[in-house]
Parts: sequence; C-alpha cells; structure tokens
Amino acid sequence: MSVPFILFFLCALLAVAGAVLLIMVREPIHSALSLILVMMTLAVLYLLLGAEFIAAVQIIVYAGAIMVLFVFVIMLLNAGTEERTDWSRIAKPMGLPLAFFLLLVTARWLSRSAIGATVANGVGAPSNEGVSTRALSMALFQQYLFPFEATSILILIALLGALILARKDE
Amino acid sequence: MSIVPISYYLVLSAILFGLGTVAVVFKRNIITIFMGIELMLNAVNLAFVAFARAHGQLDGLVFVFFVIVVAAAEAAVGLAIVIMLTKSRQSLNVERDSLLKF
Amino acid sequence: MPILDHLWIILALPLAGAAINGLLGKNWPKSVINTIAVGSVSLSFLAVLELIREFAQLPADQIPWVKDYFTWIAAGSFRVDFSLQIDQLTIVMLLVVTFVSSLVHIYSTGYMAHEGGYYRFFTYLNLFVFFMLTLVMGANLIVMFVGWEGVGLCSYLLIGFWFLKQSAIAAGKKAFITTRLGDLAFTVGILLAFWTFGSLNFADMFKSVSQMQADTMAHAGTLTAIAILFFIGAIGKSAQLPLYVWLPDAMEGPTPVSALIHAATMVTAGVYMVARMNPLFSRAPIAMLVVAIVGALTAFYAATIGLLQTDIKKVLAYSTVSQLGYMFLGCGVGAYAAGVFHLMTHAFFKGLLFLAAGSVIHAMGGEQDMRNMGGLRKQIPITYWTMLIATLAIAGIPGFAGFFSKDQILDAAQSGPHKNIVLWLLGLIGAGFTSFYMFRLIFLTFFGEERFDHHKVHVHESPSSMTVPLIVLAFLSIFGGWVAARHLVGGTDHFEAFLHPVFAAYAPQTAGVEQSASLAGSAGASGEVASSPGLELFHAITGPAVIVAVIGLALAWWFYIRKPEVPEKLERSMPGAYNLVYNKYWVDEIYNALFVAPLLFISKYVLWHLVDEGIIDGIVNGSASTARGMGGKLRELQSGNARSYATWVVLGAVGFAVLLLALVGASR
Amino acid sequence: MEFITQHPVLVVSLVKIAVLLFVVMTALAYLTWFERKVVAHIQSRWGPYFVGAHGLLQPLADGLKFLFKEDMTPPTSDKFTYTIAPFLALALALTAIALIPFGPPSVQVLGQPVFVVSNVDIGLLFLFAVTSLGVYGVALAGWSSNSKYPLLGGLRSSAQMISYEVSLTLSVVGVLLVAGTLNFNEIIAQQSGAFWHWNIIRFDHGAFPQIVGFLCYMTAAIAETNRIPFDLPEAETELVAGFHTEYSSFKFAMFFMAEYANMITVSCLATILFFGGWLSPFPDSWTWQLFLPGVGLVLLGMYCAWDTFMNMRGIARLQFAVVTMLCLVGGAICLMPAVQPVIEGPFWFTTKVVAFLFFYVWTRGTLPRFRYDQLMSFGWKLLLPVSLANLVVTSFVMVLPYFGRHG
Repeated sequence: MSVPFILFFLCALLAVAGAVLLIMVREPIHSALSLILVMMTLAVLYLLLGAEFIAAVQIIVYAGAIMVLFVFVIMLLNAGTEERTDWSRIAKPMGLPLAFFLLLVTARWLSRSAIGATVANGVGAPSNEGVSTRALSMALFQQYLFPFEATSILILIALLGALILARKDE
Repeated sequence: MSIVPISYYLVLSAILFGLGTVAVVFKRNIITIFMGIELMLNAVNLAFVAFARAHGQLDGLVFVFFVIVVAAAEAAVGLAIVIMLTKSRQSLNVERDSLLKF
Repeated sequence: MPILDHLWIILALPLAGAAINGLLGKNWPKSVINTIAVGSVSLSFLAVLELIREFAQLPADQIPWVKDYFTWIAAGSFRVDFSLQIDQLTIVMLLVVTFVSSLVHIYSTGYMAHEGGYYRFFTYLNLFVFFMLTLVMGANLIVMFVGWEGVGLCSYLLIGFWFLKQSAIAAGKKAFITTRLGDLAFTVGILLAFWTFGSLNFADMFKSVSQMQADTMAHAGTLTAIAILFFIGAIGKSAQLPLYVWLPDAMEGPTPVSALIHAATMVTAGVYMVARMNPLFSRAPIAMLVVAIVGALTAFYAATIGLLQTDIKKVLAYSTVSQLGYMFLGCGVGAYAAGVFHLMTHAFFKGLLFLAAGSVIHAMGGEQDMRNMGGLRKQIPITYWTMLIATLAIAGIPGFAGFFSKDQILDAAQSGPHKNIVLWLLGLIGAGFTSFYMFRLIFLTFFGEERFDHHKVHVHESPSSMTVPLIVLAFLSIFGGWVAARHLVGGTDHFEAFLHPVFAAYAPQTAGVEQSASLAGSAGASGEVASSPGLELFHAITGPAVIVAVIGLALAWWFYIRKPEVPEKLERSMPGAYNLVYNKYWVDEIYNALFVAPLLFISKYVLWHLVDEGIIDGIVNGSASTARGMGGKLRELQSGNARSYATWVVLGAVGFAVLLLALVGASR
Repeated sequence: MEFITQHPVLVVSLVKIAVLLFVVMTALAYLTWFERKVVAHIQSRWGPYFVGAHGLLQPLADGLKFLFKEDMTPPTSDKFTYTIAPFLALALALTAIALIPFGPPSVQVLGQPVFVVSNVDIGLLFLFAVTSLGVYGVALAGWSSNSKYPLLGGLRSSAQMISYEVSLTLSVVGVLLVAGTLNFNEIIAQQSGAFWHWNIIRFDHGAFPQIVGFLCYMTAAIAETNRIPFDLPEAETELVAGFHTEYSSFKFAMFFMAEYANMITVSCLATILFFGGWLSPFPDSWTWQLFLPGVGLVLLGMYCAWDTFMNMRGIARLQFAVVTMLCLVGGAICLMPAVQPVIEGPFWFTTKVVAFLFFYVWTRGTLPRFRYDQLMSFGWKLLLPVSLANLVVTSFVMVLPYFGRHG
C-alpha cells in the first residue's frame, strides 16, 4: 500500500460516507455539509488524478459558490427538518431498489469497462505528472472556444432568470 | 509507487451516482433533492476526470469544466425557483405541492 | 384574350361580394351593401358580355374552350381538375344567369329595403350566383355537381330566410330534402359514369360515348341507366313529377328569390344538365322517352293545379313547374335547342311575372291572396302592364317570347324525330290551361271591383329600383324570342343555329341525320307544305297552340269578368273534381302518408332509438368509458408527486443502462 | 536522525508547520494589541497600557481570559454545527497562510525551501479555494446559533462574501494576465529589480500597471474579511455582535483569530501580487540594504533602552529591559553576514505586510460603516464593473503591438 492508495481509499470512504449522510440526515444544513465533504474529497481525488486546476475549480465554484448558495437559501428560507411524508406510493418500495440496482449495474459495467481493466493491469498506465493548467486553458480557449462562449451566454441567461424569478414583485 | 487503477475511480463515481439517485428519489426536501442532483453531477465529473487521465487527454477535463459551469447556472435558477415556490406554498416538501400534473 | 384566359373572374366577382358582405357587412349601411352586391354581379355580367365578344372571335376548333386551374382531387386513377368550360350553351346560360341576377339584385334593393338581415340576404344571393355560375361553367361533372349542391344550399338558406317563420323553415327543409333525393340518384349516376367512361370531363366522356357502338346492348343499358339517374337528379332540382312538391312551398322565401332561383335560374339547372348531357340521352332512347313523358305529364298536371290556386305566388309556382315540364318535353323529343330556348324566354317572362307579383304584394302590403285583390290596374299601372306582357308571353300569344319557344317544343313533339302525339296533346292542353290560369290571375288581380278596404292597405306603385327591372324584363319578354323569328317565315333559326354545334358535335350518326333533317324540317322542310313565307307564317300563327291559348284567354275572361258567378256554379256542380284539383290531388298528404310518416317512424324508432342510441352510442360510450377507466388507472402515474416522477425517471435510466449493457455485451 | 534524512519532506514540512503555527498565533495575538494601540492613538487615547509595559502582555491576558471563561452553548442550538463552525473558520484561515511564501525559495534546509510551507503550482487558485470556503464558518455559526441576530449576521456575511469574492478574484486576474502564472514564487520573481518593477506600477512589455486592480482588491479584501467599513455581519449597533453573538470563551476567540488571520492572509496576498512579495524595493546593486534589518532592530533597541531608563518604573522597567535586550541581540544576529541574505526576504515581506495591516487599522479608525443596501449596490454596481474594466483594459494592452507580451 502506497501513499496514493491510502489517500484514495480514505477519500473514497469519506466521499461515500458523505453521500450516505446526505441521504440519512434530515437537517438540510447537515445534508449540505455532507455534500461539501463529498466535494472536498472529490477535489483531493482530482489532485490525485493530476487535475489540479479542476480540483481548484471544484472547490472554488462548487464548494465555494454553489454550496454557499445552497446554505444561503436554506438559511433564508429557514428550512426546518424534513418531514417524513410518504405520499408517493412507489418512491420507497420501488425507487430505492431501482436506484441501488442502477448503482450496481453501472458500477459493474464501469469496473468491467475496457479502459478500467487496461489501467488496472498497468497497461497504458497514465503518466504520473498532472495535466498542466496551461494546456487545459489552451484547449478551453482554442478547441472549445465556441462552447465556452455558449456557456458564458448560458450563465448570463441564468443570471437574468434568477434575477427575474427572485425579484420582489412591486 | 504504483498508481491507483482507473476502474477504482469509476466504481466510486458509479456508487456516488447511485447514492445521488437515491437522494433524489428518497428525499422530500426540494433543496436536498437538488443536492442529490449536484451529487450525481459530481460523480459524473469524477468519471470524466478519470477517463481523461486514462486516455491522457484534456477533453474530459474540459467537459468537467463545462459541467461545473452549467451546474452553477442551474443552481442559480433552480434556487431562485425554490425561493419563489416556498414563498407561495410555505413548504419545501415536494410532496406537499403536487402541481406537476394536469 | 383576357377574360377567356381568366374565366375565374366571372366566378370570383360574386364570391368576393358574398365574402365581403357576409364577413364584414353586418353593421354596414344598406347603400354600401347594395353597391357591393349589385356591383359584383353586374360586373360579372359585363365580364360575360366581354366574354361573348371574345368568344365570337374564337376559332371553331377551339370550342369548347376549357381551362384547367388546378388539380382538385387526385386519388389513383380518379383525377378531378377544377376546370371551367365555355361553349355556346354555356354562353346562353351565363348570359341569362348573370343578366337576370343583376336585375333581381337591383329589384331586391328596393323590395328588401325594409327587411332585417339585409346583408345576409345579399350574401346568400351573391353566393347563389357564384354557385350557379360554377354549375354552368364546370367542365366536368364534379365541378358541376358542386355548383349543383351549392345552389341547393343557397335555395335552402333563402327559402328559410325569414327563419322566425315556422312555415318558411319547414319549406326550406322540404326543398332541401326533396332535392336531395334527386341528388342521390345524380351522385350514383356520376359514379356510374366514371365507372363507365373512366373520366368525368365532359369532353372525354362524350368522346368515349360517341365511340361506343350503340348496338352493343350492354352499353345501351348502361347509358340508359346513367341517363335516367341523371334525369332523376334533374327531376329533383327542376321540380318535375313526382318531386315537384317542394317548389310551391318554396314560395315562402322572399319574392326576388322566387324569381331568381325558383323561376329563372336554379330550377332550370336540370334542363341545362340534360341539354349538356345530350350525347348520352341521344344514345339512350328509353331515357329520352322517360324525359319526354315526365315533362309532358308535369306540364299538364301542374297546369291543372294552377287552375284553382288562389295564392298569386302559388299560381306562378305551379306554372313554373309546368313550364319546366315543357322544357323537358322539348329535350325529351330531341329538340334540345328548343328546350334551352324556352329556358331562356321562360327566365325572362317568369322572372318578370314573379317580380311583378312581388311588386303587387309590395303594393298590397304583403297580401298574397288574389281573392282579396282586384282592380289594381289603375293604382299600379307599370306593374299591370309589365305583368300583362309577361302573361301574354307565357300564354304563347303570337309575337311574344313564349310563343316562339313553346311553339318550337310542341312542333318538335308533333313532327320531330321522336314525335309522340299523346305527349303533344298533353302539351297542347297544358298550354290552354296555362293561358287560362294566367289570365285568371290577371283578371282577379287587376280587374273587377276592389276586394280590400282602403283603410288597411293603401296601394302604391313600387319604387323605380323595382319598376325598372320590370320594364327591362318586359322588353325581353316581347323581343327575347325574336331571335328565332325568321324561322317562322322559313328562315334559319339563329338561336338554334347558334347552339347547333353543341348538340350536333357528338350526335349519333343516324339520329344526327334526322336531327339535321328536322332542323331543316322545322325550318326549311316547309318546302312541300308551304309554298310562300306568308302562308307559313299564317300556319304558325294560327297553329293549334295559339288557338288553345286564345280559348283559354276567352274562358278566363268569361269566367272572371263576364260572369263571375260561373266558377261557383262549376264548383257546386262537380265538387269532387274541384276539391281534388283545389287540394292539389292531395299529393302532399299522400306523400306524407306514404313516405314521410314511415320515414319518421323508422328514423325515430329504428334509426334513432335502436341503431343510434342502442348500437352506435353503445359502441361510442363503451369505448369512451373503457378509455376513461384506463385513463383513471393511468392517471395515477400522473400523481403530481415529484418523487414518483423521479422514480419513473430512474426506472427509465435503469432500463437504458441494462439495454446499453446488453448492447455492449453483444458488441464485445 | 537518519529518519530525518530519509524523509526530508515529511520532517521539514512538520517543522515548518509547527513554526508557522507558533509565529502566526503570536502574530495574531500581537496584531490585536497593535490594532488597539493604533486605534487608540488615532482617537488620541493611550490604549492598553498597564498589563506589561505599554500593554505588551495584554494579548497574553486576553488569551488566558478566553481560555478560562465558561464555554456556553445555547440549548436550542444545533450542537454539531455550532461546534465545528469556529474550528472551520480558524482552520481555513490558517490553511490559507500555509500557502504564502515569506521568503525566497533559494533559502533551503535539506533541499527544502524554508519560507514556504507548500509551494503549489497553482498556489493562487488554491488560496482562493481556501478563502472561498471561509464563508461557511460565518454562515454556519450564524445558522446554528438558532437565534435571530446571528442568523441575520450569517445571512449578511454569506451574501456579502459571495458578492465581493467575485470582484476580489476578478481584480486579481489582471495581475495573473501580467504574470502568466499562478505560482507565487514565479509571480514574485517576475517583479524582481526595484520597486518600479512591482506589478502595481510595472509598465513594460507584457505588463500594465495594476493600480486599479490593487484598489479594487483592497476594497474587496476588506469586505471579505468583514472589516470596517464592511463589517455588517457583526455590526454591533444593529446585530449585537452578528454571527458570533451566541459564542463565548474560546470559540469566540477562534472567530476572532480567524478574522485577524484572514487580514494577514489578504495582506500577504496584496504584498505578493502587487508589491513584489519579499523583494526589496531597492536595486540589488545597493548592497547596504542588507544591513537595514539589523540596523533597524538596533535602533529600536536603543529607543527601548532610553525609554526604559527615562520613563519606566518597577516591574515595567524590568520587562522593558528584557525587550531592549531582545531587540539588541536580534539586531546583532541580523548584522551577521551569514544571516543577512537569509533575513532579507522575510524582513521586507513583514514590513510590507505590517504596512497593510496598519492600513487596515487605519481605515477602521477613520471610516464609518456602510448601510447594507449601499454595501450591495457598491459591490455589484461599482466594484465589479471597475474590476471588469481593469481586466478588459489589461488584456487589451497585453495584445497591443508594442506594449503587448510579444511587442
């Protein structure tokens, strides 16, 4: 067991724990916290995968902005503990088994997938040094320039939409 | 020092995705459901990064970037909607406002 | 040649008028509506005049002039173009239709001035003109049929124009349903024709007809069937025996409508159709005979009913029926030209009669019963004189339009290729009756002492908008027939000569010879009979028709001027016959008993309660309730519960994942 | 001993972390003293005076007080969150500092740079990542207290932090364009030369003066750290004490320290990005500048000595004598030729940071507090557009033919 392995399993454990907590806990804030935990661990995993920039963005945008927004909204709406209504007759008896089944199927499939296998066997093992941020930004601003601009427009639209929605109607 | 096989990451992402699904199906608080969706997105991101690493290409990372951006936009709008909804229905429980029908 | 290339203009004008008035005109002042309605029709009349000018220059080989506008229906081998056609027959009809329509429109502006639903009236009227023109100009049976049904619709709408009057509504329905019977046959005929000829274009049909060998009995039978079916359609539309019953009731509609639709144009559609289909009929002798018999019988029968009617419009209605009978008689004996000729003159003088009657009713403030009239000739001179002229025309007094046409028909019945003495006699007596009841009408209305009190009605001459058309038509009632005048003095009949190509084009060889012979005969075959034109003229003028007409006139004078008590005596002396005729042979009652009542019974108990409510509703409701039940079950899917929806989404995702897995597994 | 040689990274890192923690904690403590003194003098008071000479032991006393106070937890509060909130705040604040290079990487022990705990390739991004999480401390504290004013304070601060974080980041991007890297050491190295090479006024090929960016940065930074005039989250006149109303004893102290740690962090960042980090303002040719730290300390010691003998009485005189000794000895050490190059970087760095801290205190002493709507409209309608404009102009100049990077 080398350092990356330990790190990986630690993070994976934390991530799964956080995800489970997110489901189990009934206080929205706690769910948010556990989700933040998951994101943190994911950021670490990204680092482990050599994607520093993505890791940073993950923390800044996800943990630092989106989740803050969530927390903010929870506080704003003063969301209390979730009530235990079960009016949906299929959600529990059907939904959960289905979801778990989906989990298993995808997990099995991915673990069997060619790429995973090859890497596991060390064949085509990726180089250990991470992706340079410069190269990523190059790709982003040259090869993917149009999608980038498109997303910027999307953001603008979302901004306006949020403004209009949350505006006090006077 | 040996590296962690990509398939581990993939399986982890699958698990997280499944848990996200469970959250979406199981939770009643609309905000928490939202978080479940975010969790799923994260899981997918992880898969993307893992694949990018496996292929030694950047595209996966770019995709992750876009996913994050879109998630941000979605969160902004979605939470605004949540606020309006809660203002009008005085409840965050999705089972309380069954508006989604004819 | 603008109009010839744009025949649609003639149609479009009245349609546009109808559309504008009908869609926008609700609150417009009468003047505007008048302008649009009259303007559109008059313009299409002018267009027709221009058309005639251009048609005159058209080389003979380009007649009939057909224009295809667009493919209307295309289903397999069945293909119908919206195409219009111009030939001599069409020209005549167009002229009559547009001209009389214009006059009636003008007349209506005066007559309907005080009625509600003004714009509605003119909308229907314009629409009618449009459909009538479509009927006349159609280059294939389908277009023609559309016009055919369209005029039926307009007639229904206009009869029931005063939709608050129960009788009017009933009359409208009666007209519609009765004619529908004929139309059913007509439709079947059309189908049979398509099955036989493979096309519904007149040109193609006639070509294939003329190529058929008459000797093959099958073809003869088919042709006869088609012809008779068509003729039944004509019976319905043109109110012949036994389907004439709707026309008298149709008098519930406004008088201009009676004049235009139920005298001048629509009811003659049947005649036009038979004339248009002459190649078929000429090759189906039996059908020809049927046509002739029905025509003659109707002519006689309707005339007898007319004898005792007291309602001024009813009298005219029955006379219309009878005159139509004459036209069919003409066609039936092979004198299509004579039939069409009578159609034209009849359009003039019968239109005039109705308009004049309308004027009388107008003057009497709505009174229609002749027994409450009398002595009106002083108060309303113009109406009196014009109506007198029309009466002289219809009675067949020499010199007037009716004389020429009716004389030709009777002549053809007597000496034509298909001559038939019995029919001729029927026609002859009918002619006598005609002149009798027409003069009876005149005498009762305009002569004798006034049988109404002045305090209620103050008689007044109609406005110029009504009298002017009367005068115009009066002129035509006199001179309209003179186009055939020289025929009397042994010259050629211009009208017949003009129409000759239409009827000669596809005439059967054998019959063709006779036809031309008869043409010559009726005109020049006088060779051996009459040596001098004068004698010929004398023969014609003192022909039997004229004699019976004069007798009728004399009798009428005797009965209603000289000895007014005679009718009562007669009535008392033979009550049976009197009641029989007076009650129109109880035909309506008989029909009620025979057809209407059983039909009502069947429709009520069998069709309605059993079939409709029991079976059809059962099926429909059953399916509906099953659908509702399933919907109720499925509805639970749409609980509006977001979690349930999420579950379904997950289900889909799982399915997709499994599918993907399977595919990948397969590809591996 | 060989363990150290085997695992240099681990050992050195641990040592560095320990030292850094100690230093920073002390710094925080004395920063409070510093602030109180300065504000007092601005308001023409003496400030802390009696606990130790010139109140030099005041921070110690405060620390003890916090430690021994009763730690109250509101019964209705959300225990877990209530407890972790202050830890979160402080931990994040300290983590941020761990990324800051206090001196040149050339100074090394066992092949490891001494003056930086972790030299990350994209240090700046990580700094932002960490600071962006700082919101949670405040927000969670406000929420978990389960009481009006804290909640309001938490809401305010989270809103405010999100709003100003945008401008903060954008104002820095200008520098990033100039630098073309995210690594602190490289950013600093590029500004080497003299003070006119510092990013704030540097104007040569591929560089554009970031003065506007600096102003935006400072404003946003003050807002980020919830300092006057942007201290709405703890506006005592409106919200009692804002998000930490319910906190007492050491938890409160943690928030306190976190705030000052954040001040230090942003000051360090400003120093690095705009003022050349640990570089000296003078050209390297001026060798005499190596003596500046030592000489400065010696002068300080001499002043202390004079003060001791003229003004001090009793115990205070004894304490101040100790201070004098420390200064003189330190000065002597700094004057040693071997130490001079080592001490240079930290000296300048500290000097600049202290200057910024003084600026902080200064603003606190002089400016009134914003109203909340003013705060928001200022942040969104003025600060953001200006920093965006700065970004646009900079990037535009970047690609200009002559000034541009390729000019």
